[in-house]
Amino acid sequence: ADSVDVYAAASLTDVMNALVEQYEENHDVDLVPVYASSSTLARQIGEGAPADVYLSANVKWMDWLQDQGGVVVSQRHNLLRNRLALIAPDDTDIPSFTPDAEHPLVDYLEDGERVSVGDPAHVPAGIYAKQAFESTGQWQTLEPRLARGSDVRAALALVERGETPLGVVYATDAQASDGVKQLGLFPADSHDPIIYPAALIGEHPGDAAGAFLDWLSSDAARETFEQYGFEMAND
Amino acid sequence: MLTELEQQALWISLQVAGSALAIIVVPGILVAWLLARHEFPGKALLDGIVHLPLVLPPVVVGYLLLVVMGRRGVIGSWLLETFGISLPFTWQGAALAGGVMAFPLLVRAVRLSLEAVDPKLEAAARTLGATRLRVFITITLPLALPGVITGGVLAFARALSEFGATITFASNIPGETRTLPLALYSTIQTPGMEGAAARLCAISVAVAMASLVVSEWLARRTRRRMAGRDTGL
Amino acid sequence: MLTELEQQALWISLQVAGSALAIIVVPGILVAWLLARHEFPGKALLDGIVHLPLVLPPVVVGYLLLVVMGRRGVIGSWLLETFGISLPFTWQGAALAGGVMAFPLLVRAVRLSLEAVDPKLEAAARTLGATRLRVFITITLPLALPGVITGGVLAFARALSEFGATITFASNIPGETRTLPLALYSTIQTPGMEGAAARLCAISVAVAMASLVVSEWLARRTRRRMAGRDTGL
Amino acid sequence: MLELRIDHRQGDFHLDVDIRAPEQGVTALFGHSGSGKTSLLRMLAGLDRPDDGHIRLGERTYVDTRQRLFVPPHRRRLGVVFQEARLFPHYRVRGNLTYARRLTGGEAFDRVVSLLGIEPLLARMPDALSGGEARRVAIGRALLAEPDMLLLDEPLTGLDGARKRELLDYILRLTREIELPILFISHDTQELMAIAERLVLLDSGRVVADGELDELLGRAELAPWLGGFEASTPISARVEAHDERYHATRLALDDGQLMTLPRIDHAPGERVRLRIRRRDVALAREMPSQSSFRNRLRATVEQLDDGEPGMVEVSLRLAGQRLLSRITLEASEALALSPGDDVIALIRSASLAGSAG
Amino acid sequence: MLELRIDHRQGDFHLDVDIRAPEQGVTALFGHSGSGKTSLLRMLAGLDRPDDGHIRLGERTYVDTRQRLFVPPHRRRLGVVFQEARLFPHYRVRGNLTYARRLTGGEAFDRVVSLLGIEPLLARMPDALSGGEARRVAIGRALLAEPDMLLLDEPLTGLDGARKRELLDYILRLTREIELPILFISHDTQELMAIAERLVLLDSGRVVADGELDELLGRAELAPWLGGFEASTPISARVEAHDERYHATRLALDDGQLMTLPRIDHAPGERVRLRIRRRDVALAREMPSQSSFRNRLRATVEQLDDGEPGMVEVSLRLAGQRLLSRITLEASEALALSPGDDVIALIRSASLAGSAG
Ligand SMILES: Nc1ncnc2c1ncn2[C@@H]1O[C@H](COP(=O)(O)OP(=O)(O)OP(=O)(O)O)[C@@H](O)[C@H]1O
Ligand SMILES: Nc1ncnc2c1ncn2[C@@H]1O[C@H](COP(=O)(O)OP(=O)(O)OP(=O)(O)O)[C@@H](O)[C@H]1O
Ligand code: MOO
Ligand SMILES: [Mg+2]
Ligand SMILES: [Mg+2]
Repeated sequence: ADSVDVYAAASLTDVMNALVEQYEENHDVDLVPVYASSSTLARQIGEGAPADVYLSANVKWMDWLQDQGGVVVSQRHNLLRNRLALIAPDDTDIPSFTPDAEHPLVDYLEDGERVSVGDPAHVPAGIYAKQAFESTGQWQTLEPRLARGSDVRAALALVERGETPLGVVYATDAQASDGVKQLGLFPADSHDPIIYPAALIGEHPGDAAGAFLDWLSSDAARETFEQYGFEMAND
Repeated sequence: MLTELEQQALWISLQVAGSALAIIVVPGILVAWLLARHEFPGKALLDGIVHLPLVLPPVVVGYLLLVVMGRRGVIGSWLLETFGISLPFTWQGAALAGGVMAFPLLVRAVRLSLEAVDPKLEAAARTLGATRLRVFITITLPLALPGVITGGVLAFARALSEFGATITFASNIPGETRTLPLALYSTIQTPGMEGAAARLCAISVAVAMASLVVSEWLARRTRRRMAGRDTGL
Repeated sequence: MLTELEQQALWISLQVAGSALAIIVVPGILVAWLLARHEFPGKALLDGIVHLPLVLPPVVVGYLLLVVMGRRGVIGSWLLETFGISLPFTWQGAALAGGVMAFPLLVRAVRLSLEAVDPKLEAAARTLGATRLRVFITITLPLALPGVITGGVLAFARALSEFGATITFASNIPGETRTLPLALYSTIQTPGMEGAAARLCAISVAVAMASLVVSEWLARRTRRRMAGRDTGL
Repeated sequence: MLELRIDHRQGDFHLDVDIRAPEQGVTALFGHSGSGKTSLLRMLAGLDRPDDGHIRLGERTYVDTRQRLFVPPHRRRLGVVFQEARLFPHYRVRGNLTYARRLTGGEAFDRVVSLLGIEPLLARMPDALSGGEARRVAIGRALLAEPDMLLLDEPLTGLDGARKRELLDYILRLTREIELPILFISHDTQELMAIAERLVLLDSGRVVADGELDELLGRAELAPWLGGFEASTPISARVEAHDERYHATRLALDDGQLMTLPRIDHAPGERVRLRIRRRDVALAREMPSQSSFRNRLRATVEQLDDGEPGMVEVSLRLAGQRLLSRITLEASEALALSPGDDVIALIRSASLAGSAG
Repeated sequence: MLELRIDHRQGDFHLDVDIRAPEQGVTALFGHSGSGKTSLLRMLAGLDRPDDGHIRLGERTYVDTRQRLFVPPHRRRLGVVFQEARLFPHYRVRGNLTYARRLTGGEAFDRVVSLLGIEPLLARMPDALSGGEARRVAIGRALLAEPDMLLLDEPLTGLDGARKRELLDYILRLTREIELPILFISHDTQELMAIAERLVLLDSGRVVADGELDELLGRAELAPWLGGFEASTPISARVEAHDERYHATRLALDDGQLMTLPRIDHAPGERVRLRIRRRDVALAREMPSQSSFRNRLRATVEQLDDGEPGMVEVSLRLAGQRLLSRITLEASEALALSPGDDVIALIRSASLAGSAG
């Protein structure tokens, strides 16, 4: 059977595992999912990693890859959308609310308590969180109170463990974790759209790779994506 | 020459790695001694636990630290209640993470050197009226000094370069826990920041080299002091 | 008992860590010998380079490896053109990454032991007609065996737990470069997979413990063989 | 009383001894290489545990396996000089000497240091010492620990003659003045003759003989082990006077006969003990005139024994004491000696140098 | 010819020697502890480089600092026995013995092993050996390297008398049978008397004297160093006959006078050399009757010298050779000795055991 190397952002790990299984049931193809942070994957593909399909967790690294000479990116399109969620440990006393300008997060923090986020310097979820804080006018107050994780998962873990009373992660993460409660979604317009672009990699991408990428936009795939909390981007 | 951010990261790194070394050096030597010169039940277990941070991915160690030392952790909650101390998100926490990761390297090197100390000399010291403890402090340990130094360098370097456990347990807080490796990681994850990454990389290397030079000098001094014949062969 | 994925990761880990150890053991001993018993120009530089992987965050080392050994890298492109070999994204590449990260630990331990070998014995061997090389192979190295074993364990354990450099340089390819720590990372990235993570964690620990037990046994055998008086004191 | 009852195996070697020695003077451990001398010393020092047995020094029990008693080495206050120097390589000579922290300076320290001739070495590291220098430091280290007993394992090897004699004298004085008991291992028969009062003879881990050195030297069946000793007899006498002009000392035996020997440092009236080597005692029937013999002593033949081939061991009675002479069979027949004969024992004064103690 | 010209500093110590010794026989290095014996041996073995100088053995130049020549130790083929045993702790005794890989089995191996009495130890690890056992293995290791020259640094310390004599005999035979030159360091004067032909006397890194042992022992100014030797004179004589009944051998001096000594293993007619200790030579004016002295030799006083306080060293001419006697000042005055006097030298036959070589 043909083999297709799918380089997917680490935040897609669980859904992609499910999709791979689902796809392989009906197709005579060997899917090889490779997970790492979008940045690591982009750099590896830039260095010639044998990727056939790349699913990035943000637009920036797909752009960066396209800017590199020597790598051919084709059939790029936005595959998924996600939302940014405010979470708390599942035993929290804080009731659900929408984290907008009317509800500054500092009001929910005791002295010395922090909000865990992905590092706004480079973790995509952190960057979105920063945008959301800025657009709601609380960046100045919150910046010194952030606990920055190396990735979304780290931010999630801090909330799960009760180290921070609040955290900002993707809605998909909030849904998947048993240890946290989603307090609310940040207004969709408070930050750039959270988009997962997908593309074929290489000068002569195989038919199997193209078929799989197409299938990811199919209804069958959509069902699974939505089950994991993603929205289809459809553009 | 250095940007303010770089200076800050450098300073935190030194503070964290230095503290990490400081907190593990005595327990490290003690554990090495136990493992090198004693037989006791549970020795294999202790040996195993000491090595854990070496065999687990750092992020996992950081997570385990969070489980144990976090505010809901067994020890962490006790610390918080009793002393009001909370380690995550503090540079002390980063030092703890660095220390834990560096611990097996220190213990191994010290143990190796302790085992190489001639028991004949220890026996001679015993007959001169020295207790086991005095023998250890005055004979065994000084003779194992090269190992302690080597272990110290390894530990310091390891703590200096510690990333996974630190960011997981102590988070990446500028001015508090953002050490050089954390700063470096941030830049490397950002497209187009290769220049800044290279600078941070160079700073890390410079610090490490400096500590290396110091340790070599120390070790050489120890050795030269004792050197007699047959050393130039 | 183990799932197929776990078995696969375990097997790759063993293969990678074993190969890492195999490729560094001879150069490691050689470099340790050079550093321990010789003076030459550039010694400090060599010492520094050896320690680099220890002081840099693993991800950075992986990135540097990618830059140097990747298909566009200085060595990587040469390797590709001359032998058609490409290391990144292969288990051999993972072994290289593990080996590079483990190298300083091996060298340090071996060097420490080499330095502890009594030069009097080497001198005696020289008078018996042994060349420098024969003295090294028959006297120095066997007497430094505890250090080689310790260095080997440290290196093996380090390679076994290697994550940052591996995922960056060799990627996280199932069946090829997805070692235990990488598999662990993948599960840990997924909320709700704590059970699977714990299992992988346990497997890692078990492997590490097993290698520890073997090394302890080896070391003990070496020591016991030579043990005479004053060892039980 | 020093009591050592030990039953111990190490490898093929079986140490099985039961020794009782007075808690004073010098007891020598003698025996072939590998006979177990060092092993015994190690048990006494507390560096090995006997499989079975007990060790007592005076009131104190160091080891009693039946009672599971074992006093650790650092609480035994024994000064040990090992067969190898075992200096601490990371301390200077001074640091080695004062490691036990009992005598770290002052007169006693200076005395030991100057006796050993190691003043110029005090600031040296041990690896820069010669073999003999290291050994002297090791001896000093043990002495300065002010032990209750000294255990010396071939302490004087590698030292030159003059230094050896000085140290032997010093050790002898230690045993007398501060009554320090000493266990002394050596293969050097002259050394032992000079210093040891008692001798424990070991062979393959067993005690072959144990008693007064002089008595053991007289026992023919021990010749295979003690043959190397220049057999001698102790004679006790009183210092009569010193002759400064001739640098000589006159001794009086109990029957009033006088002896002359090179000047010794004992006051007139003091009793001294001479060791007279058998081969230095010649015999004559008549008092010779005009010879260099200063000592011409009237004695009576008590007994004649065969010695090595061609030799006869003659027991003489001299002033109520026993004196042994070794002469050739030929001479014995020429003199037609038989028990009861009166003879003149001729002893060269020059041969008596250093024989008094 | 062995040529050692060395000028070297280590710490405060300055080694400055210029020695030329024949490339055969046993040359002894003698001197106080710390006089530089081991340092010299190390240079010869190639373990240290002299600051300045050259070292040659026969045709080969080992070191010449002017020419920047330095032959590394492993190409010098010298068998070294160090002051400490220096066994390889990770090889069994057999592995240590065969490390040089020259003689690894066969007759020669067996001979050395049985001479040293170490057969039962072959499978042992060195740390389980006694001090003397380890030393014997070290000697064996050097012998089995089949060296062109042996360098022995106090090799026999820690060995018992019997074993020591056996080894001395063996070493002597080596120098004679296979003409192996030997450099021998020892503080034991008896050992040196038995084995050394030449002696290099070191003091504080300088050569005080260098020559035939017998000649040096006769030089009064060397007494401060060589006083510890039981000073003796060599006398050459011819074996006349053996007396089996008395287990004795008669020797004839060149003037026909006869001497008697305990049976030696030389055939009648062979010339032998006796070493006669000075203190064993008594003097008389008249031939004594009825004494145990077998040797009563007519001699002439040549010279009288002061010795130690109260002692006189008398040089005698005996059958064209020189014989030294040590008597007390008192005896010398009593006998009223002066040069030219005829005297009788009395030498006990019992004292001559083992003096022929
Ligand atoms: N590395 C060194 N640094 C300084 N001095 C040294 C060093 N090694 C030896 N010496 C000194 O050199 C002198 C000669 O030493 P050497 O070992 O040659 O003496 P030796 O004649 O063999 O004495 P011994 O009979 O005690 O073995 C000694 O005074 C010693 O202290
Ligand atoms: N660890 C050991 N294992 C087996 N045998 C040993 C061990 N240590 C010593 N022996 C043996 O025990 C015997 C006695 O050794 P010990 O050291 O007491 O002899 P020694 O009388 O001191 O001899 P030396 O005069 O040579 O020093 C020797 O035959 C030795 O080989
Ligand atoms: O692993 Mo990502 O690139 O943080 O989704
Ligand atoms: Mg012994
Ligand atoms: Mg010496």
